Amino acid sequence: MMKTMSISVLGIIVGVVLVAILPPFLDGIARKVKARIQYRVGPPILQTYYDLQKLFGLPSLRPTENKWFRVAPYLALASAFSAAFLLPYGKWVPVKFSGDIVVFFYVLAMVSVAIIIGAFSTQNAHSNIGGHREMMMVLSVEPILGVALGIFAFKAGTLSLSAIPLKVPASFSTVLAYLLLIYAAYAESGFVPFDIAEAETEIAGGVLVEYSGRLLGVLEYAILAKRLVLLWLLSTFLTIPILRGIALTGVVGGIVVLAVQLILVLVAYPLIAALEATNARYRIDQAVALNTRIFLLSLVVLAVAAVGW
Amino acid sequence: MEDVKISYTESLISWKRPDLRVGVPVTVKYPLVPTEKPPEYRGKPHIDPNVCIGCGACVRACPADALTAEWDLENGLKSIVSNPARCIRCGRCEEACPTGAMKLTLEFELATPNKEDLVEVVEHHLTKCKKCGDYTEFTERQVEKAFQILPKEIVDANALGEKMQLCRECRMEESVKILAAQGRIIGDPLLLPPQHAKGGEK
Amino acid sequence: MVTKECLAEFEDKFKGEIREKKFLTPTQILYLVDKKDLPDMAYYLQYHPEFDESYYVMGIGSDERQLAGKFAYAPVINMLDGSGKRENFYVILKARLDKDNPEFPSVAQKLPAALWAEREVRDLLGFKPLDHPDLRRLITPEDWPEGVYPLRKDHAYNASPAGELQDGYKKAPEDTSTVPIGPYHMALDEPAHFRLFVKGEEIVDVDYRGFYSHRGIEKIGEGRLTYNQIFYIAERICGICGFQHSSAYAMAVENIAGVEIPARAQYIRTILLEIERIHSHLLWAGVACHLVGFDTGFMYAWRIREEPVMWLAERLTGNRKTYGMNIVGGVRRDFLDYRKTEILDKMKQLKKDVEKLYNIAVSSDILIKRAKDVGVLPYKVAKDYGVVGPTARASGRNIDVRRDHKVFAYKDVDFDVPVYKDGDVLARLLVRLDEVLQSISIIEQAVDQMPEGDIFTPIGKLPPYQEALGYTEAHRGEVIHYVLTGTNNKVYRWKVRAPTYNNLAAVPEMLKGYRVADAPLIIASIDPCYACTERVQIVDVKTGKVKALNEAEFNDLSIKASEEL
Amino acid sequence: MVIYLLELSLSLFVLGAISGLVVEYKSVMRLSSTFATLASLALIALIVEAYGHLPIKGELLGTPIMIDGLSLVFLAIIGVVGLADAIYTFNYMDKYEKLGKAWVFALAYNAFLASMVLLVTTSHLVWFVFWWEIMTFSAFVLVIWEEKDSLWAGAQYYITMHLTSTLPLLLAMAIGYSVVGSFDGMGFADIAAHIGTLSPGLVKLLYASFLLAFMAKSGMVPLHFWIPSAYASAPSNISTLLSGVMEKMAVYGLVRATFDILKPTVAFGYLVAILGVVTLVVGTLYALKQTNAKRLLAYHSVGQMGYIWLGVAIGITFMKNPDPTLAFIGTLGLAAGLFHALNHALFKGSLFLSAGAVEYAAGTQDLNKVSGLYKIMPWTGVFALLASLGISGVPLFNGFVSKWMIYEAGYYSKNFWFVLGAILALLISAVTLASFIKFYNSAFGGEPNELTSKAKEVPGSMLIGQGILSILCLVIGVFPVVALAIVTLPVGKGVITAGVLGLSFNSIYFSPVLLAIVLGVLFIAFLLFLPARAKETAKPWDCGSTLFPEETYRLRASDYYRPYEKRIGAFYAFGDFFGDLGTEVINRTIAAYVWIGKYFVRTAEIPRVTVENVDDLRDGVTLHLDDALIMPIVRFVKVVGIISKTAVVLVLIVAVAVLAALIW
Repeated sequence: MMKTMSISVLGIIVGVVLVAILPPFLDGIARKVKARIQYRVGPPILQTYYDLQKLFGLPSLRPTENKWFRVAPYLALASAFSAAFLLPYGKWVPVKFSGDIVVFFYVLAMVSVAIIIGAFSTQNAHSNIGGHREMMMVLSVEPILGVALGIFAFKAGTLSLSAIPLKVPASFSTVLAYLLLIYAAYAESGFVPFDIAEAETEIAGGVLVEYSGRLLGVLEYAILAKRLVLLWLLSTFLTIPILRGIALTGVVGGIVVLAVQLILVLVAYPLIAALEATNARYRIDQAVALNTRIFLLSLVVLAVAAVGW
Repeated sequence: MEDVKISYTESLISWKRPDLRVGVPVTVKYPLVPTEKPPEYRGKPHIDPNVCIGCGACVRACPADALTAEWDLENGLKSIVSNPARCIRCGRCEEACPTGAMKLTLEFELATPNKEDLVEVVEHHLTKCKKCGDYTEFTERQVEKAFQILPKEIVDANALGEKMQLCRECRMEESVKILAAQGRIIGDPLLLPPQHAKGGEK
Repeated sequence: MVTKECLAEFEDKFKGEIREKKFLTPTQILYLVDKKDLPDMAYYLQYHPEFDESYYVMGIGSDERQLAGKFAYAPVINMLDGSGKRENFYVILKARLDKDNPEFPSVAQKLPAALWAEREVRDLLGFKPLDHPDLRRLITPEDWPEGVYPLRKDHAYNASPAGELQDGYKKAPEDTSTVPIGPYHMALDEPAHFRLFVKGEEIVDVDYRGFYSHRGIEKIGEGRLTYNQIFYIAERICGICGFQHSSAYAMAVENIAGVEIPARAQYIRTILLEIERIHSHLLWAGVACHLVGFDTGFMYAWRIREEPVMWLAERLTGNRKTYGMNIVGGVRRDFLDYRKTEILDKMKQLKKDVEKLYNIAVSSDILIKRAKDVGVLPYKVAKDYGVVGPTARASGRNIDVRRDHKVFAYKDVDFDVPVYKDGDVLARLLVRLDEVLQSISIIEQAVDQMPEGDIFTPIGKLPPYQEALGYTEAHRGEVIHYVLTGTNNKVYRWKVRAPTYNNLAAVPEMLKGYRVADAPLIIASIDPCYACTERVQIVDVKTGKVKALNEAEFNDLSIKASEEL
Repeated sequence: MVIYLLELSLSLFVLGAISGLVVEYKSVMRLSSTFATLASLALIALIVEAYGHLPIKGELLGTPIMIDGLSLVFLAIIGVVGLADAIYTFNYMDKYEKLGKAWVFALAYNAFLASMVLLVTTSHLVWFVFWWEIMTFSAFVLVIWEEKDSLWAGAQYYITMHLTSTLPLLLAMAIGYSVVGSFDGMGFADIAAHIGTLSPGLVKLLYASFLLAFMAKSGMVPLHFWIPSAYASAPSNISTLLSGVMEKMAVYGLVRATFDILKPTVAFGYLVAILGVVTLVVGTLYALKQTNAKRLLAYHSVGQMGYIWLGVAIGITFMKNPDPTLAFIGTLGLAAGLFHALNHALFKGSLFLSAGAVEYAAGTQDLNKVSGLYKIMPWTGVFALLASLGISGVPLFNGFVSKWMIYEAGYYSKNFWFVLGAILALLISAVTLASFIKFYNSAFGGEPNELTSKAKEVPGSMLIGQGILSILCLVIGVFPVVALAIVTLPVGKGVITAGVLGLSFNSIYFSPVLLAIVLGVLFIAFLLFLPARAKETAKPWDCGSTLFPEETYRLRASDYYRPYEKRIGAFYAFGDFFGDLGTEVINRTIAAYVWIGKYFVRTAEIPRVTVENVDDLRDGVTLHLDDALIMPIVRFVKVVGIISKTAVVLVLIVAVAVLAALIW
């Protein structure tokens, strides 16, 4: 019987380093790209680090005595990091279970759950509206993810995060499943036009409105880390099927794969930024309607996969 | 430094704004890169102390009370005080100034830790009354300017040369005397109430 | 003429109440009437079958006790014939109110457009509108004492008494939560407070409280400035439509003095007014984009607003915003010839840029989705509330003061007035974008046709106790100034009605039934200018309940805060 | 030894039941709940004792007893939930002191628990039906406890049960009798042995009658309409038992009947699966809309039963499949279903107890009216949150593990319909989360309002009751092996551990422990590394407005997720139609019952009393002191009268049906 659970120390180190360092940098790139699209010079690439450094240095104001308000940002951050540990870095996977893609999405959803609980602990309608919008986004994105997983289960015959990219065959429905996954990841990351839960100009920051100082910094970091984790998942799913041959061949192969993953993330982020810059924000009912429509379409894709294409 | 004099109108026509849209980003590192203003720009007002005669026309024109006149009749001083912090850059003072001393500059960066730094004060000596020795309400330069611009006939006809050297009271007395001599006022001129004993208008 | 016939009918109908009739200018008619039938008269005029676009413009309250021993309340109706066949005119219905008991039958019970005006005269002058449906405090702050009326002549312009804090807000309807927007909110550029009563995200009812930025401008204008100095404060009523205000004021005074300003001056005013309109509409388009999270549109709109438009204004007048160009009788500075080419160049450049903005804005699918069918203001409601400007034109109201009253040089140039029927935010967006292109064309025509000649007709002393209106079509709608001259070149009563004043009162109607997410966009869609609206009163924070820090204390605090870091 | 423990437990229940002889209300409640607690402890001891010696056969009071793996799972549910509930009841029932009639409660409460114990241990169909009826009836008595709205809800419940649960079971019994030919020989195994002799039509009828009976009891759509009102109007400790335990008896019955009496067939599996999926979707989506705490929980009971049925259905469909992979999937599904039954008992029990605590403290179940209870009742808040996260299926909580097993089984079945079921289950899991975000946050989030600021934390015994269940949610979530040891008994532990697909429970298919360690280490590391330097408390930011009504400055429970609900509005319209239809039918039936009942017993009245509150009822009728003592009994007798007459009708109907079946 094959061993299905493992812990890779190297994976943990690489994962921690990447998730700890990369998110603000990527955000810096995105800001720069957006600025260029908007005919501006934009802040320095490291600006997000400066921002976070400043936030970490500031005390936080407490709008409520409810402890969950203070605990939530840390829970969110820890969840984002935990999710990161389930992803492969090159050939190293920090923590591996065999049916873990469901776990991965659930752990990632815990970021949202923590944020929502924090947002609802305060007596503030702006923050509450943000919380319930975030929940509705989760509600409407989840079934799309579910269908994508269903297609993978059909096609790859596994739900292991690290095994799917190794086993997934190239077929019509898997391509569509990839598209669904990309869409779901994009929506779940809360990029424009899905930044509905924060919607600064509508509900003054929504879920973030009551947070300040270090707690805000932690929360922002959790959100950035979540984005990176989702992007890394996508990059893994794209990289490993292509580099299947060398992915498992020793250290060098692992490093090559890691490098390709990283490059893919670095390329994808500016693209996302461009997409963000050229879109307005959806209203929540529009976003829910869009997601529902895509879910219904995706059921057709599932049927296609079941037929065997 | 070479000081090439061109007329104001010429400068208006020849002035071209440095094109900021060469590179795509329009962001300018503003405080580090100075921004140029066109010659029309109405910036902070500045009083040329050499040309100002202290007449106070600008003070009367100023809708925002940025320009005030301060009187010190003890020491015979009249100051025109310009406080750009109150100024609304309407340019009325510039129009009202008879000598062109008041000019709006191109300067607009007025940030300062101390608002007092911005204040410009032009002090003028008041003329002394030839008769009683008190200070009159006219500055020396005002009188000088008046003689410059008034045609000689008018000065002579009204005996302004004499009158302008007197303070208001004495001038009044003189006038009363003349009028009395002409028989147009009946009674003792000295019983008339003194009009402006001391102090200027405020 | 037809106008005369219409008026004859009106005069006939209210024969018993009309005391006196006076033509202030050929198109401004003042009736001195009995207060008893004021509501009926206003109603008759606003819903006149032939002048179908007529609307209630404003209600002037004034303390004329020194003049006539009485207060006066004067609704103004803009008589507009939508078909354009008849000459349009303004009617002022002036009613004198008793000195000791200034009550009058409320016009607002029939015309919602008068709601605010009558709350205002109640707050500022202590009038008593009888049967007014909603007599809550509008202008004076919550801690202003009862019985102190700042616009009465016996109230010093700098007096600011303190009173008890009192709650004048609407009660939240059953089963709703309350969401505040403002005074400090990302979506508002100036302080205003909208209290949204929501079920979920759906807005059930709205309460509005504003007038946080009163500066007592009218009172200052009446108290201590001469008529020539008022320009500069009129220009500062608003940071955006300043020149509109100063032109409208100038027009009022010129009407009183009975002078026609030189044609060249009229053209110069027209060009500047249009530049101001372009700049305002671009600014608005940017803000609207920003509110729906479309920052690229925001940046683009503001960039072209900065480079050709504001830049042009700076070259033409010496300043980006407060032009300082007007004077009674004309303008202060001439356009030199070189500027002609400059303007045309810039307009060409602008046209290209604006078309690109059009493409960016309209091609953003989500932006359109967000704006479509949101904040609908039907034609009827728009008319009832006397809504003006693009807000009205987006609701199908074919009104534009420039065209209807032949202001300045507009009578000599060709332009279209865009009108849309939908009444939603998208229609307001399209009206504004269309108007930008119209403005460019107006400027080009005006530059071409500009005659030579003087720019200024001197005016001597103003005749005392004469009154007149002045008006322009600002970017947000009709700006209207009423001036009653006093002695010594001063103004006895100066009343300003900014367009937002009429439009804002209709905003709660637009918000109901939409979502919290739409609220900022709907509020912004009328291009609200709180500073314009809130010019009247005087608030001295230091005497209020809130303790204002003095400068030294503030500095100390700042230093302490930075040390903590 | 095991039988001895069973006897001990039952005699403790009997003691509890007769403790009503003590007159004073509070003492009765204390005594009876103490005995129930001890009895539950004895049950737990029984489980420990019986584990490893299965199956155990014996006899109790002349009835055949058999305890096998399946019984043990449900005994565990009864034991644990019964224990927590009995402890909770110790103080909780003080709330109803005004109502008096403590002896009725003691009797019904203990009888209810005892009947369920006997239900899962008997191996005889007749006794099964007998205990089933005792359970149904005692539950009815408990549901109508408050006598206000609950009378109607109770009648609805009881008559629905008669028509759709008792009747089919009697029918099944009759068919069994027709096979075996004697009442004594109607053990499950005997019937199973003779089933081959039945005509196919009667086998189908047997399937149908069992299915209908268990559907009605577990509230499967479209027979779920009685659940919300019954659960909401019963006292919370009773709702806990109804939802946490009684519903599970239907699952027990389904599994027992399908595997031990009948044969699991694919078609039947599909039918159960469809019912399960429809129920989980309908129940949970309706739960999303609710703003009454207990109605919300009741609808979730419906939804979660759907999960359980889906799991069981996968078992029924695939377990006998010749393909070893699919057979394993079937085993996994059945284990998941049973596991979810246990988990549901834990978290839903805890949630009903929390809802009861909220009602106890704030006096209302309306989530729109309560606010900020976390500040006042922190312990209840923490327990409610743990249970909420459990039911929402957040990792590290028990609900996640069992739901995740259901997803895996569904996905790996590679059968379009089951994959679709798993997808819907995944979606509904998010809906559940959304719903509990609302439940938890509208009650415990924000600041206390006028109503809740007067509330106090509930007494310790109630907290212990909630705590036991909530902490078990977390414990099982992190160490699922503990519970899996029990729930895999019926399917054979070895089958799963030697699973195909390289999956197993022991070598950690998914390791919550590992995840817990990772998450915990990270969490603590962040907390230590970046401690929140909290400054003084400030008012929530209200845009700087003056005189702002802070109390309305939050979303109310009815405000949540409106856009989403609007989007699926068509679904609700559809569901409402069927819900109304079911309710209408049952109301008509009740009216018919009453009409017939009147004919038989002229003195009886319909228990639908149109009075505003209990006091009205009392004041109207009670004129003398002795009346006050007697009235509860009179009313009780009246109720019994109605039931007895319904029983007469029922027997008539059954007789006709049996006759028909025999002739056919």
